[in-house]
Amino acid sequence: MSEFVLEMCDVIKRFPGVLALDCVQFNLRPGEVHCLVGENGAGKSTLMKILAGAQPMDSGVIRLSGQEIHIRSPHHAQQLGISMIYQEFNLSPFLSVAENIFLGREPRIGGTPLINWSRMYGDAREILGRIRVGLDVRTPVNELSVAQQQMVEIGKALSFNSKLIVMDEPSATLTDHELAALFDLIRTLRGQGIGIIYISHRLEEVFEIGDRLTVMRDGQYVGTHPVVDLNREEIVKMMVGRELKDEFPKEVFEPGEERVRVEGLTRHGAFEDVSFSVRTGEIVGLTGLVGAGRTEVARAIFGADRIDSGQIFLDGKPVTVRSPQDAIRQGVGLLTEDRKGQGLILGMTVRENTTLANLSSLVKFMFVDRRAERTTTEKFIGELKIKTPSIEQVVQNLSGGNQQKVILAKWLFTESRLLIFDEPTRGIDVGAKVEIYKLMNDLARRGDAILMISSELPEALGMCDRILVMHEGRLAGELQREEATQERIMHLATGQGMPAGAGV
Amino acid sequence: GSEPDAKVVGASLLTQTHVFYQDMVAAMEEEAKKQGLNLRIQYAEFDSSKQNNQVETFLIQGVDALLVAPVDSAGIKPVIADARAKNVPVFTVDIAAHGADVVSHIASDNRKGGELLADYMAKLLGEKGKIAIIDHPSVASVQDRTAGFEASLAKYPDMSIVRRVPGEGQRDKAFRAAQDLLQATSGLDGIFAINDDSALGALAALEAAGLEDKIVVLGFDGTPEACKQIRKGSALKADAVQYPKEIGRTTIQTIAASLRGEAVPAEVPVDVRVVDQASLAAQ
Amino acid sequence: MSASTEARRSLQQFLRTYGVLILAVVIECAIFEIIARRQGVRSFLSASSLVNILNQSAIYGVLAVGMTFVILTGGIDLSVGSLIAFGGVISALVVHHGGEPVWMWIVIGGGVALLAGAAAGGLTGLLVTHASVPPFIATLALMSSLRGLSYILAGGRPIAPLPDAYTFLGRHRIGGLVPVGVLVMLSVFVLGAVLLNATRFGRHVRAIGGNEEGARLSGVPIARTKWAVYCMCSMLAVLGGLILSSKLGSGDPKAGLGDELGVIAAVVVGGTSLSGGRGTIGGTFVGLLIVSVLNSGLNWIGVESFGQQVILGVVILGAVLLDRFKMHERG
Amino acid sequence: MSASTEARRSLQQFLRTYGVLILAVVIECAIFEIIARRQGVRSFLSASSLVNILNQSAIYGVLAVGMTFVILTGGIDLSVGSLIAFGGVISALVVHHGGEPVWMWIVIGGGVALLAGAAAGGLTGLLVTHASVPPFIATLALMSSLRGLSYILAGGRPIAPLPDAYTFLGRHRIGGLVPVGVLVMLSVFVLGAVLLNATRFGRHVRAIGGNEEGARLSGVPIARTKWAVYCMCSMLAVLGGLILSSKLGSGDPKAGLGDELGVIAAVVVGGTSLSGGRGTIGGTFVGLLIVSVLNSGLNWIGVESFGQQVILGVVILGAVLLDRFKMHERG
Ligand SMILES: Nc1ncnc2c1ncn2[C@@H]1O[C@H](COP(=O)(O)OP(=O)(O)OP(=O)(O)O)[C@@H](O)[C@H]1O
Ligand SMILES: Nc1ncnc2c1ncn2[C@@H]1O[C@H](COP(=O)(O)OP(=O)(O)OP(=O)(O)O)[C@@H](O)[C@H]1O
Ligand SMILES: [Mg+2]
Ligand SMILES: [Mg+2]
Repeated sequence: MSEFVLEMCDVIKRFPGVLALDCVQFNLRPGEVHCLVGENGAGKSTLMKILAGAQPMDSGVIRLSGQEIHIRSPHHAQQLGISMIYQEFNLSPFLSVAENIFLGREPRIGGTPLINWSRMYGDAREILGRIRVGLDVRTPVNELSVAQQQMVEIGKALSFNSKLIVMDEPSATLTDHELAALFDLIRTLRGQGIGIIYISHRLEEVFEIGDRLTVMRDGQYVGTHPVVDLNREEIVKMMVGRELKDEFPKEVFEPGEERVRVEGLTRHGAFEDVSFSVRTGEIVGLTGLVGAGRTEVARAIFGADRIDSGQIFLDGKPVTVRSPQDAIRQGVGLLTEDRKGQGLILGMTVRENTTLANLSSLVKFMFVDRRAERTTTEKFIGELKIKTPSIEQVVQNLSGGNQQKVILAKWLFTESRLLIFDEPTRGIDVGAKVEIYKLMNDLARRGDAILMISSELPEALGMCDRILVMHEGRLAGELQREEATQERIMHLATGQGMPAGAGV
Repeated sequence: GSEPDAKVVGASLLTQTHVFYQDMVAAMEEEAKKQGLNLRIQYAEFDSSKQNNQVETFLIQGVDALLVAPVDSAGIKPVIADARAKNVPVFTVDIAAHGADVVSHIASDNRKGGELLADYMAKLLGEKGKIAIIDHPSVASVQDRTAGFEASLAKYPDMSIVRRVPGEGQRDKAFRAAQDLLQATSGLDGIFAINDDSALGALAALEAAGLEDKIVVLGFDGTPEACKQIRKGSALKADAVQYPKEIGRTTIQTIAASLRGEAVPAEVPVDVRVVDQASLAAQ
Repeated sequence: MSASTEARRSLQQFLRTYGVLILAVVIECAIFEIIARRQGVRSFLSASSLVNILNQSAIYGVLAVGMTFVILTGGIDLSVGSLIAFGGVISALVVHHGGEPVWMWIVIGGGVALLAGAAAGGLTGLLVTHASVPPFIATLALMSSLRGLSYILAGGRPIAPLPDAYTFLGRHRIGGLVPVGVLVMLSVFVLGAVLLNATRFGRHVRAIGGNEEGARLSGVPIARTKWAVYCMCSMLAVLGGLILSSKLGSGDPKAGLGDELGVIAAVVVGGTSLSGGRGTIGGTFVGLLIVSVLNSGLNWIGVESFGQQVILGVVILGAVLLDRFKMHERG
Repeated sequence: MSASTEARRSLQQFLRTYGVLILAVVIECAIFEIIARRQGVRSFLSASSLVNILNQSAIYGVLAVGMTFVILTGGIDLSVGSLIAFGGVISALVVHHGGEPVWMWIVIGGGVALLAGAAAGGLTGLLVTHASVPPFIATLALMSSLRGLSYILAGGRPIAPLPDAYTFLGRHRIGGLVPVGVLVMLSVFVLGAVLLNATRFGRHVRAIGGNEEGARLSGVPIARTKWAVYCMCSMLAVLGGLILSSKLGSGDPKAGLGDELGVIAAVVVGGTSLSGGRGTIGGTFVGLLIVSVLNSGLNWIGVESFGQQVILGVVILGAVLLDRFKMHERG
């Protein structure tokens, strides 16, 4: 019997134009949390998809408890005791929470083909209880928020009695509250001897939960170490290949005119009476717990959803934003939190996605100027260090983080003067994050206004001039950069009112 | 299939799906063999564009004569003109071409068939009664049949057409339409079905409703299946019969004669008759 | 929760979801009744007329259940019209050439036809799952080929005569009242509803239509499930063909021409989403009623052929619009 | 990059993408040629026969370009067959009742028909965008209603006679050689390709088909774009109807029955994805050739109607399968 529950040796995987995995090694002990880190496009998800049977490998050996195995399909992987939380959601939108959790393994009544509903609902409730999620298990998942869907994904992975669970960036959509629940759960599982592979771009999580750590870079295996032997800088250096001096390179600019002001913005059921303003050169954060309604506010300003009452002012003038198209015309951009569903046209190329929101600027005599389009795209690929074989690569084939950068490029190209970033660094590696922060600085310097929705408090604290906190659809308070701390934000976000010592 | 120097006749016919045409074609092929003609047959399946293409194809391939059963009596005119410009003689069968330069038209008179059936219906019902039509008004020859039927029925003041339901000339659709008809209309005495598929659909509906002794059906075409029902004494009492085999034979004979240089009449009418149980028994 | 509360809840749910469509059926009936009275024809709302409508919708109904499953997976089946003919022709051929005892040959004929249907559906399923041919195209091709094949098998003309016993399925009325075809249709609806709502297979069908890749990664057997759905749909289409050929007492290769679109319309009017994942068997039943009542009613009040086509289009649109507005109002 | 390298690159790209389908066309031609020689009919591959094939595909071609746009947005248009009839009937009606000068009335007739087509397409677009009726259902309803309306307008039978000048679009050959219809079709293809590849509108069309919500949030005017696409498709269908009615010299309300499926088949065989976002006008042209060569060839070698249906299904399937296997091999 091997000491490892899982060994992956010399795994090679090639995509057209990309060597995604080049002789990668990985192993996992029972009852350990093994973190897998690396830049965007390093090949982490690909390695895990191979393990979960979602993709075949070109060559390599996989051993499970010492036995060599050939994983044929996701179903087969499940039977082998491997379960996976994918980076992208894989829920069935019209089925309920319980149905999704038990999809493919519905409990049946005796030997009949009939589903045992009461057991299914009961078990689902029990599983969600374990991760402290109080959802009605009969709710169709398309009515859930992104974070709630993520919790359902986690619940689903737990419902298998697996030997090992892969979590590919489970925390990307979670706020601290849910994250704490997740970590408790992971500790419990570790105690039960279950091996966990944990992928994340948030290194603090690695230190909190990880036992060992494997670093990948550009499809290659860099090394494996016990977490206690490493500090943050060393990990970053292994990942990025160089030192990162400052993770939040915040520059403060003198704010200018009021770029946007909203007054009494209300959409019943989503948010009520929201008023705030953002000035040019300012980066304003908008935080809160999952479901606080931040995304809804952003969508309303962007014209993606209607509002019931309230008024939006741009540059001091009252405006009505009828549609996203309208918003873009008035210099407002929204980088959405759901990149697959809302941010990208997955089947289109990097070039086409980059220029989509501002194609009119490339039109000459009715026709799109291809040459200008190409140079524009190449410029952004260079600036944002987007990892792609060519500008004609279909974005579906990019890694998650690189997809995010393409969306960023799209909004940079619109030259909007108010940019709303909804979780802009979700799934972005540390190196790239710094690049994005620098870009935000550049935008602010140029005199653009930025509203950044973020569930990562360090990021909000590190990059924002002011932080707005929402609680259950209402603005719970506002903190200046100097006075903001994690504790104060959490205080507001959980509805305990303005903390002592902070005033507006 | 015939000897290499045989004259080629290209035919584009209305459809292959009607028994009437199948019988006609069988006779044509038999007769063509006798006459030493090479007969190439295409079916337009009620698609005027397809028929147009078929005729054009024949003209490019080079045929010695063209035979058409037009889908669209007006729309066939331009290609017939093309054929005439290439000195290819054109014949029409079953359905006439309006205003086109055709050597000869061989058909039985659909209108006449309708008239005969109206008279037969009157005789059968004692010159009074309510009649319904299982119709298929998008087909020209059907329009002629119903027009003849109506015109002749007008002679009988106590007879009237109370309903027209669409059967699309298909048995299943006619069956459905007839069922609705029987449900909705009380005191119906007779049904005129525009072809035998419609008649057999109506007959099935009558039998399903147990009304086969109360309501009579008249059909059109005289397919073997319909004749069998008439002979059996079912509610299908009579058919207007067009003798497709005779039409087919006559058509080929006319074309052959014309190709030999003989003069042929511009209209070659083939008899329409009404057959009923008695006349079938007499055969 | 007690069974009766559960039942009440699902009835309420049903009314909330389909109330508008049921209303549409009622409006249709009322309009036809009023016109029928004016015209002095028989009342449209008599018991015998209603049985007639159900009886006429038996074939569409049987097909619509299968089509609902196919559409729920996000597919479509255009071959069902041709399968009506194909099934009828095959069974009629067997019975026509078979001898005594008649009953045995009828059963054999039906069995052979159903097997042939399963083969056709299996082929579609294979093409869709293993060669990833879009269902629209796979079944369009089959629609054309099977129609041609039916003509060739039948020699271009309806196969008749068939023994009287052959008409049992289509014409017999149990107790002289309830047509066998109606019973068959209702059983198919009940079985379909159970299959969709209470079994694992039903979950999988919905999951595939909602998010195929997600379902695959959850271990749902995509290929097997889709394959089964196409087989089932084809076999039900053949069953419809058997009922029809039994009604007509002949195997007609022209039968069912164009019916695929009518059946799809009934399913979609009943609220099933063409992009898959959403829809119910109950909704399909209501959609079927809307289309069937319309077809019968128009014949009933004697609207001529061309007018019927215009009205059919308008009503389909009206029903879907009605349903959409209800949704808007709610969400 | 120089223009010629660019051109070479895109030709290579085209061949890589459509090589297999072009091969299918070549195979078809070869088979028909061999059979034609055996039968002793004239060579299938003569110049006049090839012009004939193009000429016969003019109507389908014009429709297929519009359909490609619709399918690229993720929609479908089942009403095009009826629009062929509708357009022909309207223009024939105008010309039939108009007087002198004939040319003026022909232009008016064509204009009125195109406007009517735009209205029909506009209605579809409105239903699809503002009432979120699925395109399949909206156009299915329109297909039925417009067919009925065409019959009613025409009084059930083709409208004729029409003046000789009416046949210009369908029958005139420039220099006695190149049919006007073929020129019209080729222009429509070229304009369609430019519109799709080189304009903002074309990009928007593909973006909508790729991810409608994503496109909306990138500021793509969804409603306007879709609306324009349906208008365009309907107007092209009417243009096809004008060519046909000009060929026939009559306005036939039966025209184009069932053609929607053939046109969709050509588009999909040409590699356009029915789920939207992926496809090219060049591919549609090749798909059109596959279907047209087949239709012409089967007539050429005299395959009877039933057999044609069987073969049509098999070839559509074969072409799509061929294309799929190529994709598998690459990806
Ligand atoms: N289906 C595919 N086709 C082509 N290339 C692919 C495909 N999937 C992944 N790739 C490429 O393989 C490489 C590794 O991608 P992968 O998704 O594994 O990265 P990752 O480490 O998970 O990155 P991230 O942190 O951004 O999620 C990337 O360069 C990506 O573009
Ligand atoms: N599609 C939907 N249908 C019904 N309710 C929804 C839907 N999407 C979101 N909600 C609800 O709207 C509220 C706010 O949504 P959301 O979770 O997106 O806010 P948020 O503050 O942006 O959170 P986060 O960005 O962390 O997901 C929540 O109560 C959520 O349950
Ligand atoms: Mg990844
Ligand atoms: Mg959010």
